[in-house]
Amino acid sequence: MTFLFSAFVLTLLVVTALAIVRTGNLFVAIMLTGIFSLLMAVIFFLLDAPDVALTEATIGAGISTVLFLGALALTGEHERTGSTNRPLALVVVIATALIVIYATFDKPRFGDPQAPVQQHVAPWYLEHTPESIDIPNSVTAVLGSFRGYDTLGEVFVVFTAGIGVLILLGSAPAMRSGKDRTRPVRSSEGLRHYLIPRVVGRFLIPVILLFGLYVQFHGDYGPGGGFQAGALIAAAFILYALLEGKEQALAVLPRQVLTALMVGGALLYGGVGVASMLLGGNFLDYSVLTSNPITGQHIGLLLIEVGVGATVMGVLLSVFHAFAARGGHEKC
Amino acid sequence: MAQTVTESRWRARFSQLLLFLMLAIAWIFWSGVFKPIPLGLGVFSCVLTVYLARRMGYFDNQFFTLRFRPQLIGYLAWLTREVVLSSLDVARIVLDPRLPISPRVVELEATAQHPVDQVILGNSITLTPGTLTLDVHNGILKVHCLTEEGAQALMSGEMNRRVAALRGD
Amino acid sequence: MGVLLDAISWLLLSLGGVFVFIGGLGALRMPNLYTRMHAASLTDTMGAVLIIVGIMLQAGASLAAIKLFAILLFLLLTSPTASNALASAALLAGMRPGEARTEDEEPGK
Amino acid sequence: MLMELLRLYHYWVFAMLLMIGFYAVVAKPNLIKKLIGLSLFQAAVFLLYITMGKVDGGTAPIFQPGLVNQVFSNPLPQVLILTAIVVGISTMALGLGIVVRIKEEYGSTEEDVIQEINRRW
Repeated sequence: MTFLFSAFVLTLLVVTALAIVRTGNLFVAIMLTGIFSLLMAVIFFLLDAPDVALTEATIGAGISTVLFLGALALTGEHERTGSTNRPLALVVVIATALIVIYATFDKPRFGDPQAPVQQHVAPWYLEHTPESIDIPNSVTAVLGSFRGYDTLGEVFVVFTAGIGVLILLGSAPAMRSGKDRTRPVRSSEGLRHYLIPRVVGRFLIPVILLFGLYVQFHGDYGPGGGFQAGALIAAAFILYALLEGKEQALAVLPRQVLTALMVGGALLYGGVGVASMLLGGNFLDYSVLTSNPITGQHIGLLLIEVGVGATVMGVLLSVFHAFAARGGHEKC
Repeated sequence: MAQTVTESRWRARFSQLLLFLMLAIAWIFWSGVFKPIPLGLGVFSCVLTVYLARRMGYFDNQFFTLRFRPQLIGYLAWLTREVVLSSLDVARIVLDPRLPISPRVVELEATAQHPVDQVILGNSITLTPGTLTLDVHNGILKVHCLTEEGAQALMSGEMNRRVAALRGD
Repeated sequence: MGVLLDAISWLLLSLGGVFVFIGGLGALRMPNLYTRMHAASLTDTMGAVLIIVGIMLQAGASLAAIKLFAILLFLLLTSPTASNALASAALLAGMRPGEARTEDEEPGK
Repeated sequence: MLMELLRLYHYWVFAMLLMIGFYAVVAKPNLIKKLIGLSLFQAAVFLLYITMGKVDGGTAPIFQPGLVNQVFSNPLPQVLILTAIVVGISTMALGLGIVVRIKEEYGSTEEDVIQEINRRW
């Protein structure tokens, strides 16, 4: 039964992807990518990956749609029709697809417990999570502790990408800067005219914030953790910015605070590693943080998850504000 | 003058406490883990959320406050009945091979003055299948109705009256 | 008792499924965006409520049931808001309710 | 036999999504469309990893109190993809930033127009 359902959703996924590529209107394409991400999240959930599903739903359907729309407001909605050397591309694409499909016949059976992927390190992780870390969610255990180096690297990639966007878009566009400063704050900023989204959004924002913090601090027990929480909290602030205007949002969390979150999160993660080295263990070996190794692991995981959450939230919000600050006055 | 200032400040304090309690209850139901560290983090999260809400200006004016009123339960029961009836109605229209629709837009003036009540009215109209709120502005609701009868039922103003009665101070 | 609860729960789930199906059918049959949204609201309200209440009966008295109830409240609050936002956006984009057909709709279908 | 073929459906969808995304990258001249295609390509890879981690009769790799001898799906691909999604959106934001700057300098986001301007200079 589940299999039929996944086959249905997978087919929808392919149809949506085709529609995304075919449409000439970029706005439509971006809306369809939101649907695509939601379908993808459903598939991930069916494949026993609730952590990944949560991430895909918040990032793919929420934040990435907003970022793409922010960029679209600066570049224009319509794609020019007619594409270059289409027949050649089609031939290459279809040939490659056939080769990849041919290759899948040699893959291990779907769901085979004896497949090589399941034999390597995964059983070791599952076996050692209860005894050496003692938290229910082994995804968080692998993410934060067994493969802490990896995650540190990813956090720094996110951080670097954030810095890159700020450098690219941070400086005001050359000729417009003078005009900008004198521009009065328009009363139509945000969605002031629309009563229903505004009132309901206002009611929901504290709930979303609390839910983000809940996801942040319950990564040990269920699906969740810093990556998802950072995106959720950023989504709450983006909602506030859309409803009340970006100046209001910047008054609540100024740019300096966002930069501090970005830097502070990455530093906190690295700092925990250095602290464990100073206490006589290996880099990012949390067992030495307290006298009891398991409590040490818990505290280490909590701290690095906070670091991850702060960096992700800081980067996503900084990027959003960088796009919004460049557009805004050209819209409407 | 000084009297009113302190009074409004106390009212803001009270709303903050209320928000904190609501969030704390939500946290306990979501979490279900009663160890000291998660509970401590829960208190921290609720305080942080209230602080951020204060920075967002939630307690500066009473414009958007939601207050629980006992009349709400009676209203919800009435709304449920209304939703079920009109759902069956719309389902009948969809399944009818002739598709007997006569869409039209009507304007309705909300009797309720408070913006939150107007939002409740607008959302109740949308929630009922067959009627769809297009826009709410300055107390005038633009409503798209699927059938002529639906429009007449709406204009007879029963829902409008019931929502206005919610704020029976 | 358990059997009775199970039967009620399955009845609610199937009824919800029927409403979702009718909503989808209506969205295909209706002539333009606004009337389609009327049909789709069947899915939003009756469909969602019946299905979630059915699952709540399956979950029994547990934290999961409370979480499902929270999801139900959230849906009842957000889905009319989303419908309203979509309708205002369509109005803002200049789509006249009642007369015009959507672009992708061939007349006389 | 049919069931065995159906079991490969996840992989076939992976192949199709991969190639749909790739087609958008090579054949569409619009830079934003290229980025959307790239994100489809990325999503296809995510799907492949998560599919490979699935174990028959398994559940999400979260230990439930009181249940023993459960079969869990592989947590490792999930960890890799979970971080990859967030890294993906950050790099996508960087790409969008570059597209916005290109638009400001060249006045267009179409690849051939930009190449034409470059050739003239």
